[in-house]
Amino acid sequence: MAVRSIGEYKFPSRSRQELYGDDQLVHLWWKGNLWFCAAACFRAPKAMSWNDFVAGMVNPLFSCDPDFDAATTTFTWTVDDKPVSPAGDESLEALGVGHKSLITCVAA
Amino acid sequence: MQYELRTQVIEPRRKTFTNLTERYGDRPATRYEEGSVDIQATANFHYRPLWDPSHEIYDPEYSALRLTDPYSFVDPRQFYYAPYVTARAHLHEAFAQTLAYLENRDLVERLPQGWKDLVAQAVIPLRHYESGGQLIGAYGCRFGYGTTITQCLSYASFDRVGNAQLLSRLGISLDGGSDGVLVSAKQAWMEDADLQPLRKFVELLLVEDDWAAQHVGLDLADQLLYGLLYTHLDETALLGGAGAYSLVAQHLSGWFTDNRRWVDALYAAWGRDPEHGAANKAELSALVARLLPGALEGALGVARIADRCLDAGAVAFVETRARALAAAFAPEES
Amino acid sequence: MAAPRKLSMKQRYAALTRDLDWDLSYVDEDKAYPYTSFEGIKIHDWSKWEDPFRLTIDAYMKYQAEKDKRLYAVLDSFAQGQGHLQLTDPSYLNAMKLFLQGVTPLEYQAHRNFAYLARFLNGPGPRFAALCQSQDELRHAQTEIHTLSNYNKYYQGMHSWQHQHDRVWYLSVPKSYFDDAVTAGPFEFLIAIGFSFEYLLTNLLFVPFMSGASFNGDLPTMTFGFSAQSDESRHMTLGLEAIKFMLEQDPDNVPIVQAWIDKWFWRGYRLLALVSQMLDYMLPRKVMSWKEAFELYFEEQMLGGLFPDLAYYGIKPPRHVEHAIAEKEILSHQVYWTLYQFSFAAGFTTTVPSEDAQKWLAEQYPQTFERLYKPLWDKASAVVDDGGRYFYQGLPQLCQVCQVPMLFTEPGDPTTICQRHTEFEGERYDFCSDGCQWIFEREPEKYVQAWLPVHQIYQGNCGGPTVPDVLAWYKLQPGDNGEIAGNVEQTAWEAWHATSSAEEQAPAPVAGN
Amino acid sequence: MTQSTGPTPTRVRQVGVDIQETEENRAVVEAVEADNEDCTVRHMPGLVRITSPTRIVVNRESVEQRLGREWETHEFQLAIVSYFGHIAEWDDDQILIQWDH
Repeated sequence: MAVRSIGEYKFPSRSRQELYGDDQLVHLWWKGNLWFCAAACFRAPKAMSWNDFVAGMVNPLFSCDPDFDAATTTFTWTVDDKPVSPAGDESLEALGVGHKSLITCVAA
Repeated sequence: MQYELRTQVIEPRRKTFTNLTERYGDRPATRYEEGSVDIQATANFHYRPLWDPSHEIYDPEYSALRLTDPYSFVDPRQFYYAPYVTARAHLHEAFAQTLAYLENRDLVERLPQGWKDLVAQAVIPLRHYESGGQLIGAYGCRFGYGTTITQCLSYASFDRVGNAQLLSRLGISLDGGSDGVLVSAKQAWMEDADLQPLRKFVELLLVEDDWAAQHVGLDLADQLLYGLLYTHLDETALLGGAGAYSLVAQHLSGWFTDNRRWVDALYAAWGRDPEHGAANKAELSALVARLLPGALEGALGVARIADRCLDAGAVAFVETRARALAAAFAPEES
Repeated sequence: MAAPRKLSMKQRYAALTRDLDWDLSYVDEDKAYPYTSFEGIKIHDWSKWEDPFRLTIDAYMKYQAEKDKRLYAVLDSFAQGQGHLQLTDPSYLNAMKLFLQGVTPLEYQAHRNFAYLARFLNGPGPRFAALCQSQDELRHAQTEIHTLSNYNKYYQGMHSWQHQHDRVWYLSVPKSYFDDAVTAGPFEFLIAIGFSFEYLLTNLLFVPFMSGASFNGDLPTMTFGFSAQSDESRHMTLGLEAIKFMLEQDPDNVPIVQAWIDKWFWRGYRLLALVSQMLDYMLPRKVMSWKEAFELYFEEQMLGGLFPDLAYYGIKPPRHVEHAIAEKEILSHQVYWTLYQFSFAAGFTTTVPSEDAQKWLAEQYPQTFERLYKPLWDKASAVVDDGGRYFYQGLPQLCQVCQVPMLFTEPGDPTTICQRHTEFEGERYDFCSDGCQWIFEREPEKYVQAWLPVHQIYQGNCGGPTVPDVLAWYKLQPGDNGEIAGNVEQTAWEAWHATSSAEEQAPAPVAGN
Repeated sequence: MTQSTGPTPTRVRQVGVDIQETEENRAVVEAVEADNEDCTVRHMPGLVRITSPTRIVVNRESVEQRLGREWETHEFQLAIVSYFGHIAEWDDDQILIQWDH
C-alpha cells in the first residue's frame, strides 16, 4: 500500500547507506541475555575484520555484563538469521553483513 | 515544620529556562516570555505533510515576509493565554452590561430610524466579515513561523468570532430577542449589491497562499471599516442623537485599538529586520498596492449604505483613509 | 445573556456560531477547502455535525478566565511558600521532567494543528470546535510551562526542554508521534489526536500523572492537571463526535477510519510506554500500577464501553490490541530497565528500585516481577555494591516507526526480544513489533523519512562523535542525567531538609498505600 | 486505589464522570447522586468518580436546590475532570451521559 498524498510524495531514506560513506550500520544482539535491554547499533566499516569488530565493538559492550568473560564466553553466530562461522580476518562484508544487518549471538 | 522551612532562604539554581537566559541574560523572565519565546519546534521534523510535500511542518517559506529571528517580534500586550482570556472576559462582560442597559431602557428600539437601518443593513452583516477574519487568523496561526507571531494570530482569530458574536447579540437585541435581523443581514451579505465587493474581497483573501498576504489584506479592510463604523460614525452618532450606537461602538473601537498594537509591532519588526528588512518593506508595499483596491471597493460599498441611511460623509471618509494607507505603505524612494 | 427574551442555548449557539458561515460564491469551495478530499473520506452533509457543548465566546472567556485565575493563584502561593520542599522526594520530579520535555511540546503542536482544522474543515461547527481546542491546547502548553517553571529554578532536567524535544533520543518518540499526526490530512488528524489520543488514551496519560502529583505532594501539577482536564472533556467530546460523524456520513468511510484506529491505537500505545514506567517506577509514592490503570482506563472503559458502541457502525477493536493486553504484565519493567541503562544520556535520573518499591512491584505483578526482573535488579545492585553503575556502553537499535529502542519481546515470550524487519526499495527497516511493522508497510514513503536519533548521531549530525559531544549538544548539565543516588539534586535536598527542625517528619518516599 | 484486582469477569458497560473534589462541586455530586439511583460514587485523590451501568443525568434544578443559587449547565465545565460515555445532551436544563448504541 502507498500513501495517499496531494502531489508526489517521495523522499529518500534518512538512514540510507550512502550517508555513511564506506561504513554501514550494524546491529548486534545477544539473544537470550536480558541484561542488555535491546540490540546495539554500531557504525562499522564494511571492510572491518571480524577480529576488529569483536575487539572494538562486541567486547566493550558485552563487558558491561559482569558475567561476561571475553576469554571464556563462547557464542554461536548468525547474520540475518543465517548461521555463520566467522573467522579472524574475514571482513564484515564477506560475512554477509549489509547495511542495518542483524548479527545475533547465543551463548554456547 | 512548614513554618520553619518557609523562613529558610533557598537560593534558586537558575532564574528561568536556558533559552531565555541565552537571549536576555541572567535575569528572571516574565510568564509571557516563558510561555511564548522559542516554543515552536524548529529542527529535525520527521515527515513532510501529505497535504503539502513541498514544505516542512513549520516553514518560514510559507510567507514572503520573513524574520531572521522570529522572536525579534514580541506582542506589546504580552498576551499569553491567561491575560488574553481575562481581557476578553472583561470585554464580553462589559458588552453584555451595555446591551442590558440599552435593552432595559429600550434604547435600541428608540434609535433614530436611519441609525436602525445602518445597524441592520451595514453593521450586522459584517458579522460574516468577522467570521472570514476568523479563518484568516486560524490560517496564520498554523502557517506563521514562531510562537510570538502565531500566538497573536490565534487570539486574533478567536477575537473575530468573538466580534461576530458581539454584532450578532446586537442584532438579536435589535430584533427584540429573536434572530430576524440576523436572517435579513445574512441575506444582505449574500445579495445586497453594496456588500458584494467586500464579500468578494474576503473570499479571495481566503485563497491567498501567503498567510501574511491574507493578514495584510484583512488589516487594510479593517482600517477602512473600523475607522468608518466605529470611529467616524461614532462621532456622528454622538452629534446625531444616537448615543446607543456610540455605547456599542466603543467596545469594537476599543478592540480595534488593542489589536492594532500587535499588528503595528509586527509591521515594524518586518521593516527593521537586519537581513530581510528591505525585502520585507518592498513586499509589504507590493501587497498593499495589490490588495488595497479590493479592500477599498469593499469598504466603499459599506460606506454607500451608510450614506444612504445617514448621509454621514462615509464615502468621503473611506476614500481619504485609503489614500492615507496607500501613502503610508508606498515604496521607499531609492 | 442579559437578553430578556432569551433564545434557547441551542438556538443562540446556532445563531452565534454556525450561522456566521456562508456559501462561498466568488471562489470554488474546493479551492477554499482543498484538504478534505484526498484522504478518501466522503462527507455529504457537514451540517450533521453535532456540537454538544454549545459554548459561545462570552461563556468560554468567562469560564476559562475563572479557571486560570484559580490556577495561577495556586502557582503564586506555591512559589511564595517554597512549596517544592513538600514533595515526597526530589526523584518524583523525574516524572515531571519527562512531562515537560515530552508532553508540553505535543500540547503546543496540537494548538497549531487544530488551527489548521479550524481553517480547513468545511463545516462551521467543527471549525469552531477545532478553534476552541486550538486555544485550549495553547493554554495547556503555557500552564504546564508556568507550573513547572518554579521547579526549574531549583531542580535539574527542565531548563532546556524545547531544545531537547527536537534532539534527544527518547524525545523523538513523542515528537515523531505528533509529527506523524500533523503531517496527515485533517480527518486522519482528527482520528489520531481527537479520537485515539484524546478519547481512547488520554485518561491513561493524564489521570495517573495527576493522581501521582497529588500523592507526591505536587500541588501545582495536580491543580494544573485538573484544570486542564476540564478542557479535555470538551476535547474528548470533539474526538468522539468526529468519529461518529465520519462513520455516519458514508459506509465507505468505515474501513478508512478502522485503519486509522488500528494505526493510531498502536502509535499511541507505544508512546504510553513512557507513562507505564513513570507509574510503576518513577513515583516515590505509588498511585496505581500500569497494569491496573490499563485495565481500568483502557480495557474496562474503552474495550468494554466504547467499542461495543462503535460496533454499531462496523468498527472493531484496534488491530494488535491483544499484544497490548498481553504486555501489561511486562511493559513498564522492560521500559524502566532500558531507561536505567541509558539515563546517562537523558534529562532525568534513574536508580535501582528500593526494597519497598520492589516489594510493591512483586505484589502488583505476581506473574512476572520476581521471576523476570528482580534478578536483573539484583545483578544491577551487585554492580553498585562493587562501586560501579551499569550503563549500556553503546547505542541501541531503534524501531523505525515508534523510535523506542527495540526492547519489546516476542508475544508470549518475555525473554526473547522481538525483531521484525521489512525491505523497501533495497533498504532494510527494523521494527519492535507486528504493530509497528504493519504501520510502516501501509505508508513506507512516510516512515523512511524518520529522523532516528541513533542513526543521526552516527552521521555526525548531533554535535560530534563522542558521547560527551552529544550530551553537550543536548545541553545536558551535570545532575540532569544518570544515577539518582548522590546526584546534585539529592545532595541539595538533604541539605535543605537538614536545616529544618529535628521533629520534622519528612514524608517517607516509600511505595504503596 | 491499589486494592482492586482488575476488570470484573463479566463486564458491565459503565458510563462515568470524574468531578474535581471541591466545596462548590459537592452540590453537583449530591445532585447527581440523588437523580441517578443506580450510580456508584468513589472517592479518589482530589476527585470523585461517579459511575452508572445505565446513564448519568445532571439536572440544573437539582444542583440549584443544593447550591442555593442560579447555576448554568455551562458551569459543569469547571467541575468535570473526565468522563467516559457519550455526551448525548447538554442544554439549558440537563446534561446527559450515556452510550448511543
